Amino acid sequence: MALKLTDLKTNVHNDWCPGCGDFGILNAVQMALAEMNVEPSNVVIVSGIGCSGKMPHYIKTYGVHTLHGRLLPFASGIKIANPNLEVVCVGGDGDGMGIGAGHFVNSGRRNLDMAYIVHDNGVYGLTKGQASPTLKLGMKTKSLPKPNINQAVNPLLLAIASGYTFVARGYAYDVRHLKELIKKAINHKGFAFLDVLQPCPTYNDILTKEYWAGEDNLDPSGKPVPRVYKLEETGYDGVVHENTEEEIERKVAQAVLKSFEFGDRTPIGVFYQNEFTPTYEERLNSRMPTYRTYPPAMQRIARDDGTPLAKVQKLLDELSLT
Amino acid sequence: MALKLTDLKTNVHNDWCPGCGDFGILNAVQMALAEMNVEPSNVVIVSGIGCSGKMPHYIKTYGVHTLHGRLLPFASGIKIANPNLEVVCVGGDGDGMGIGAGHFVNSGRRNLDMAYIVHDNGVYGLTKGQASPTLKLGMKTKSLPKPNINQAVNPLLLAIASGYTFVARGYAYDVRHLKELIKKAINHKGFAFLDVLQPCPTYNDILTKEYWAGEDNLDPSGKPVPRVYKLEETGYDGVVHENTEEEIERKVAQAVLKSFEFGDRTPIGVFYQNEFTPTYEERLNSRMPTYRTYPPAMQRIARDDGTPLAKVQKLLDELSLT
Amino acid sequence: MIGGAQGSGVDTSANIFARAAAQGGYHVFGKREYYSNIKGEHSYFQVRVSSKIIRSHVDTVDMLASFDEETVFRHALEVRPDGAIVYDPDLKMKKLEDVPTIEKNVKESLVRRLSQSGLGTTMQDILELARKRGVHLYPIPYMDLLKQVGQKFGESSLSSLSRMTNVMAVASSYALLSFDSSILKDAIMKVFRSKQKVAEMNQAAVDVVYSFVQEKYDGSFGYTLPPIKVNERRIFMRGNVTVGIAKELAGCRLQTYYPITPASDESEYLEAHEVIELDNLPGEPELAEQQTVKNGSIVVVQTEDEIAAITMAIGGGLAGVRSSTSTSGPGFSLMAEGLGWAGMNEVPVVVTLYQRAGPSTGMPTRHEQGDLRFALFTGHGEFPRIVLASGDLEEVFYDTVRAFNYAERYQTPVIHIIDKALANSDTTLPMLDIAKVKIDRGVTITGKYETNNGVEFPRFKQTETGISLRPAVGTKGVVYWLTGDEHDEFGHISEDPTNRVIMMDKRMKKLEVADREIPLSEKVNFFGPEEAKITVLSWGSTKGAILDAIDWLREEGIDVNFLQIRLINPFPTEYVSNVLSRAKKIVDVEMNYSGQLAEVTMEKTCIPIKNKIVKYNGRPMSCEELYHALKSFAEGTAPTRVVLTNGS
Amino acid sequence: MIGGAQGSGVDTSANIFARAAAQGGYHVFGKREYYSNIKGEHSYFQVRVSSKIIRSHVDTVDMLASFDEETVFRHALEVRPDGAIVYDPDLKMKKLEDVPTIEKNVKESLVRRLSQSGLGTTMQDILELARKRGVHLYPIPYMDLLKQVGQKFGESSLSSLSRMTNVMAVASSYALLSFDSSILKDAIMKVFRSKQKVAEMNQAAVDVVYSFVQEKYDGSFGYTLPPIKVNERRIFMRGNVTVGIAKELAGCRLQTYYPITPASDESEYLEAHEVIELDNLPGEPELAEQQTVKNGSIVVVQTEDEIAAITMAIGGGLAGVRSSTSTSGPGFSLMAEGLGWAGMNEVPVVVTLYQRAGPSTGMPTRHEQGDLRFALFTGHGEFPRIVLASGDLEEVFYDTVRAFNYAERYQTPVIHIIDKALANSDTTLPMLDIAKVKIDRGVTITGKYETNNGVEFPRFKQTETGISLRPAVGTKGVVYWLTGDEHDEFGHISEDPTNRVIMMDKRMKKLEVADREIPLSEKVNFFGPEEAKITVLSWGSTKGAILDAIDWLREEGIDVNFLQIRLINPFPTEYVSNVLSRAKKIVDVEMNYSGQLAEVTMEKTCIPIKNKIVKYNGRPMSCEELYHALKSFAEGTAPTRVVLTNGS
Ligand SMILES: Cc1ncc(C[n+]2csc(CCOP(=O)(O)OP(=O)(O)O)c2C)c(N)n1
Ligand SMILES: Cc1ncc(C[n+]2csc(CCOP(=O)(O)OP(=O)(O)O)c2C)c(N)n1
Ligand code: SF4
Ligand code: SF4
Ligand SMILES: [Mg+2]
Ligand SMILES: [Mg+2]
Repeated sequence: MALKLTDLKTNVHNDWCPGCGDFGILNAVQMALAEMNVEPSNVVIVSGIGCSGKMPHYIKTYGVHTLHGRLLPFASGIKIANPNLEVVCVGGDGDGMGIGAGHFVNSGRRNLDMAYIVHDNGVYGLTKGQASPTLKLGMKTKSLPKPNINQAVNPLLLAIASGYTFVARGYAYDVRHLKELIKKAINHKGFAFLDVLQPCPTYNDILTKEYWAGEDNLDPSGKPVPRVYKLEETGYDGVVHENTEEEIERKVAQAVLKSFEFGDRTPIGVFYQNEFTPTYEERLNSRMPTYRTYPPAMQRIARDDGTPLAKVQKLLDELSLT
Repeated sequence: MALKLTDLKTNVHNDWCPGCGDFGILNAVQMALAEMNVEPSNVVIVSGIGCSGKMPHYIKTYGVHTLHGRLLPFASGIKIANPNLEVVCVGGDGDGMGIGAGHFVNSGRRNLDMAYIVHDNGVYGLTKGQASPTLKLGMKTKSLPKPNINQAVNPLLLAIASGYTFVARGYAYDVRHLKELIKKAINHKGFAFLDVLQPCPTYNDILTKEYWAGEDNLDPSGKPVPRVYKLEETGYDGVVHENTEEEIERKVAQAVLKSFEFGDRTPIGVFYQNEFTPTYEERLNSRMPTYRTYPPAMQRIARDDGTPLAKVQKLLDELSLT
Repeated sequence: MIGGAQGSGVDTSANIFARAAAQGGYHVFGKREYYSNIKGEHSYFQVRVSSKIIRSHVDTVDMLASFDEETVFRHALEVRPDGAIVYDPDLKMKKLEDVPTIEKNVKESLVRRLSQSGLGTTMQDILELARKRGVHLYPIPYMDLLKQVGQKFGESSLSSLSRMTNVMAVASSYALLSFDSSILKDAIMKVFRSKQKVAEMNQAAVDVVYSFVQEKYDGSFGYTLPPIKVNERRIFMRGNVTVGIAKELAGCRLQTYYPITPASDESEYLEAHEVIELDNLPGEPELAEQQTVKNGSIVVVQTEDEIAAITMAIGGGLAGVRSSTSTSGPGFSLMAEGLGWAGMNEVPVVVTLYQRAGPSTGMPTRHEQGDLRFALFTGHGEFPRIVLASGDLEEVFYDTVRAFNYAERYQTPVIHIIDKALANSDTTLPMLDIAKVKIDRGVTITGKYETNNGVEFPRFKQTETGISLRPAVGTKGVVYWLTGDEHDEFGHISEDPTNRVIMMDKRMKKLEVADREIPLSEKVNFFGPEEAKITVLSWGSTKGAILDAIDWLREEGIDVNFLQIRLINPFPTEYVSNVLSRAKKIVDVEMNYSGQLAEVTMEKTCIPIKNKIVKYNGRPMSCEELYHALKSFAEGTAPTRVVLTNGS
Repeated sequence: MIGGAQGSGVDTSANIFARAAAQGGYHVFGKREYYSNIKGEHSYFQVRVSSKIIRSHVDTVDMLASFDEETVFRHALEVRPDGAIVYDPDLKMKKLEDVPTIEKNVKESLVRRLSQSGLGTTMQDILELARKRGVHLYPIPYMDLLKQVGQKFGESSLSSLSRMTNVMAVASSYALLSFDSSILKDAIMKVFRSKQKVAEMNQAAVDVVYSFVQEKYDGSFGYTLPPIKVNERRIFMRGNVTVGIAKELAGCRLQTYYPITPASDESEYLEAHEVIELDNLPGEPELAEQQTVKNGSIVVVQTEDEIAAITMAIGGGLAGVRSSTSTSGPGFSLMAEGLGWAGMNEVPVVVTLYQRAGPSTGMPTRHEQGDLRFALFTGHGEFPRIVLASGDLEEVFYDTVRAFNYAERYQTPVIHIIDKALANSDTTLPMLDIAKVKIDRGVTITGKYETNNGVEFPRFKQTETGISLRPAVGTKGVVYWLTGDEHDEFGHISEDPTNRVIMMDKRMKKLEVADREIPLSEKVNFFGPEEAKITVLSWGSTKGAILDAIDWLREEGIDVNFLQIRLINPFPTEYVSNVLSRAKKIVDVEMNYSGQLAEVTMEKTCIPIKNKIVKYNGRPMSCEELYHALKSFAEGTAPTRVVLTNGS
């Protein structure tokens, strides 16, 4: 029985601002899940805190709206406990690369089989528009009293440096393309990072929908030239096809260079993908051979009468004196 | 009056393990400071927690031994309050890129004029040898019961992604070369990151002194070929000479590629340096024109009788009703 | 009361309303309620206006100024008989079920009330229900009137014009009250200071509305607000601005923060005022070096998280700079480890803690006093800290300065607790008196220290008081060390058991000294007669409602006195014991579930506190509900724990 | 006592010593003291051996087994007259001033004592001083004897051989005590299980030492340790291993941790035992799916910090897995925010808190009970939590299982407090009884839930007890939400004031239910006669010293009883009030500065607790010092606050 889009919608009132890019991302996520025909109770959307963090409440799967910056360890705990679940993380740029940067980096090192979608709007939306880590040095959005005093972090480069095995960028108002990227991210074997350019019409008056549509970036004929372009349309191939050090380094280097492009020509699509790196689940399984077939969440720990099932008497006997 | 090395030594008993690479780093720091003829009370060594974290106690300047992973914000507070001070941060790899990764990334975005030396030993020394974030996936040091389950982070790449304007690597047992790097890092205008390969003979039996000396890496004549080589000896130039986007991107890309080299040929030296990025102090000064001449630590806030000097009556008058 | 969707100008219009009343010589108390949302959810301002001093809000509404249907649906039934509702007749047919932002249970209860009266679910129906209860209805055709304004200014865009409906609602209310329109226009000018044209258009709108109301409704609403002559200088302040100004005055020169509601407004105020004008009298010798410097500055740093905020502020404190950070519950939870380091290293640092409704993310924009006990024990292990809590904006102002004085005098972290209700209330106050403020840096040394170069300085030297000379890090001529480890007097790590006891005693002793030195007047307030039927025990911003409620009770001949604790650590045990042991009936009043101050007081005094009035629905206590609850205690009809639940 | 430089085998030798005694039928209590250092600083083990049960250490040393000079300098004067010192005569001429690791003040005081007796500062001098006090000296030429061993095994490297001096010291002590050498060799075999050759060489060393001692000192030391026949099964346990085994038994299947002393040993034990053998009886229908699976596993994750550790464990709890994290003060400080989220979302999660000396980094390897009050209020806002504290290893074992039961039954975080002294003490215990352990998962549902697909489930449904049905996240057939914001019964954000009160009441009610349901026997222990001169109030690992001390006092006819609080939240107020109100004189005994439990007890009971015995120098209480202090209270000669300071 195919899943319909409406099956994935809750009737919770959505209180994002009119025109917010978050709507595009929400739609894309729901469309992707519907097309993948997931079982709703097998999907967990884990979010941080921010405007973006409210997303799980709008999706009719399990939803875990966690703490500011901590979505990744929460999600990791769920996934490790039950690797059968489809875990999708969504959060803000401040959430992920400001307060959450430590988890951002160190979760990359684990490579759990999850996806992580960042709403990249250059501001702290829910706290009224302070600069987020992706806002460039010197930029002054309408919400800022002074130009931004910090350099921006490049999310793609940071993800590559942190070891994510799938690194991509989408655009909130290209919902169809974004949906495909989300499906790829979810299907990717390993930890997938997807940065989404998300206009925040309320606070960020620089990286707006109009900016990305190139309304001020006219070609000689006076036609607007969009500022985003699709990597796949230029023949770019970010996928690691062979498990050799050279191939991997070549693809990483290519992705790094690509990640510098921003502004008048901003690539969207898959920058890098490598499925040869073993996932954390695989690594665990190599140590605990029943981990995949019988993960923590599936293990019975006691009989119905409460008798524990773990045979620890052996461990006690090792310490016994007789 | 030239500063002597002994002027910089305290008589605190040094309790690092015999043969620890930390000794080399300590010596190099003291030599660098002596050669720079600093005024001891104008220097603050700020450290995190770990074996490495004990370093300030061995150096006769101000020393601030902070919390695990938090050395950078502590140091930033000191530096912002008093930009006249020479602030040198030293900490472990776990401290900096494990628990401290969030500050690592976000301090790069500020570019305060400080130096940061990481003791990169692949382990959590002081807590008995657990894997640190720089230990490669699958490595099993003698202190680990199982092979390392996480991927390593590449400190140089992470520093570049985080916006450090000086990125270098040294080797603890090449003290003379290290000392020069430390001087460069301190003299660099902006936030300088220096990763130091630091053998931990007690817990890390893989990346040992012998390994770096190449004792098992013989050339055809049977002579050991050291695994570290000096970038400057290969004609590599990491310095950004012109403040153009192309030059910067070229140098960044070059540094990124260089940062992949590790193992049998491991470069040490300056990977990247860019002094064109304004420092945080400069950015503050452009907003508060007396910041540099009259920084917070130099500002008088009251007369001797306790009368405050700030004229806030104006601010109150703005809110006054008459 | 003024309400509307978040982002539609409720704030501005309320500000104009309150400011105009204040300029008209009235005492004003404004309270803001809003959702944790940017645009669209309902938000409202309750402004209480009186010729006498007022310190809290009341539940019933005299006049509801609305410009959307949601406000009418939510608040029409709160308007008292004989009160008034100002609304947009164009919205009459809007249906309750079509307002997506009203909670299901709120809708259900409204539908129930409407259908009981045989009414439907349109805005008109609810207005009818109000009318039946005696409420006056004043439809104002905002758009029609605005089109007149538009014509005058050559502005025909309806969406531009509609941005002024908020001010129209305010103007209508004032017109009904026959309030002097020039004062209102003056207030508009102040609020739109930086936007000349907007100001002028809004002023024109005022004129249009006034003539419409005069023509249509003249004198029909029985109340007026004539201007009052005021003999004192007054200001109109909001909590977070009060803190900001006090910090600049106190000499705070480094403020770190990570954005969080409701704390970050303060930091943003400071950032906007980062250049500080100094009172730099030429000729004063000790200021010679400053002769050429007219301005100082406060550096405001937005950090990557609250761990960085507290540790960076500590860094500033180490360097001899008065430093602080402002946060709210979730951020404060992340500061536990940093605070301990400051305690261990005797670093002065001030944390301004804006309480909001917890636990966890809780209700970020709602009010509560739930963090007291956490603030008393934040961080593992034992270290001295000073915890003080302010009850109103005047206290907030002076306490902010004191917090820095205590921090430097006792060389330890100070937690200054306030809350959302204080942060977001706008109040008229007598002009604050800067001359009352003194700065006391204790034995802090900045600048040169008189000794040889590089001398190892015993920063943690034992003294009678536990307080040691504190040259700032970077002071020329000396060096010393700091470490979170237990340390010797130079700040080097020591695990020696004897040294350990000396150092623990040294640090903890400072609290005893603080307890001895801080005058009682800074520790507690006692209001009301010595002898009373009830003694109220409380802290923080409940002060306003308590004072107002006991005024009402006094008028009925019920004597209630009130012990407000301001310095919560070190606790003024002896004084409190004395007061409470004389009390006939103690009633603890707090905005939290457990009655946290009562618990602390029992621990300190061993005097049982059996009666509590608590509230934890996220809305501040109103004067009435507190009055009723206290009265029931006076009459002996109350259970031991009364939970207040008013507010929407 | 055995001492030596960190990393030189003190641990191993102490382990061999203790294990041998235990195998010989003795009760053993071993206590370890070490610096926060990897190699070089002084570390020592105090092993108390007795035919009767023992629960604490004593200050005086009967026999000091040394193999370096530092141990002799530091401990020679602690040896009681008629005791013995075993040492290496090659080190005789070593000078005190040349030992870099001894603190200045310790050196100074030794020099003073030596020079008062007209002695110099060599090891020989200090031995002489001990000898004068009646201590027997036993020089053992370790290297000479080891060379004999070397010859036998063809090992001539002196540095290899010297690695055995530690075992030589142990062997010498046992030889002097005429202890059965085969038991000793057996213990060596067990300890060096995985290193056959090392085991054999050390066993050979034993033989060489025994014959040397028999020849040279036969019978000169008046004490012997004959083997004892034991009728019960005993084990020899260390605290962190005890926790580890209990967690596996309790069904904990996810343990997260960030390395920290003294907590991480537990996680490393679990990691080494991550594959769990299951008792999988074939034929039991409900276990059918497991038929083929003999092994389960506990996933142990080393996280990037403690924030990740707690939040990841919560993630595990959400997914229906019993999850926990273990940490110590600094790490626990970072968990405040996460704990609040778990409280708000009613997630079962267990935090094992190994207290060490704070505040801040403090003394990472030293003992204290300083985190109680922080544990009671960690995190902003108000949420229920259960706090329990164990007093000895047996309690640690059963309480660990209970912690998980409470967590799931009451759907809330549980903080299980132990400390460094428990974590690092090695004790003989009667074999733990697994049959006593029952698992109670409350209303947790794992697996399928019987309803349609995708149905929105009221996870936070209101109930009589506040406890709602809890299908694990991922349970088929339903979905629901979780959020740190206040929420409705489906877990969606709600700022509605009415819902807020319902939800706060629901969560907090669970504590009342817990208080009602948990049997008194799990909440408190009461020891001693009903009527007593003194009632001791305490918690945690002081239990051992208290029980031993009151045994001594009873022998002198002084009756002391002892109320140990194990469940600190919810606090057993009624029972405690009853006991304390009957007490003649209450004395609070704690390893912290303030007497934290006394404060809590006063808050709860309003019974003043005026007398305290506290210790905060980082060293556990010894039986003697506590005995003396209690006696002074019994005799009425004590001040109200006695600070204990023994230990080195
Ligand atoms: C520990 C903590 N600090 C601060 C906050 C306040 N806060 C709520 S949302 C937010 C920022 C949101 O920005 P971002 O992550 O970029 O998400 P967006 O709203 O832009 O989607 C902050 C700082 C919090 N909830 N918790
Ligand atoms: C919050 C906190 N968690 C854990 C610890 C325990 N700890 C002390 S040192 C250390 C790791 C040190 O490793 P690294 O930073 O690599 O320094 P190294 O010892 O290798 O120089 C840890 C985890 C701590 N002090 N604080
Ligand atoms: S503030 Fe910005 S990000 Fe948040 S909902 Fe509004 S438009 Fe979207
Ligand atoms: S443990 Fe390693 S890093 Fe630490 S002092 Fe010893 S050798 Fe150095
Ligand atoms: Mg954002
Ligand atoms: Mg390290």
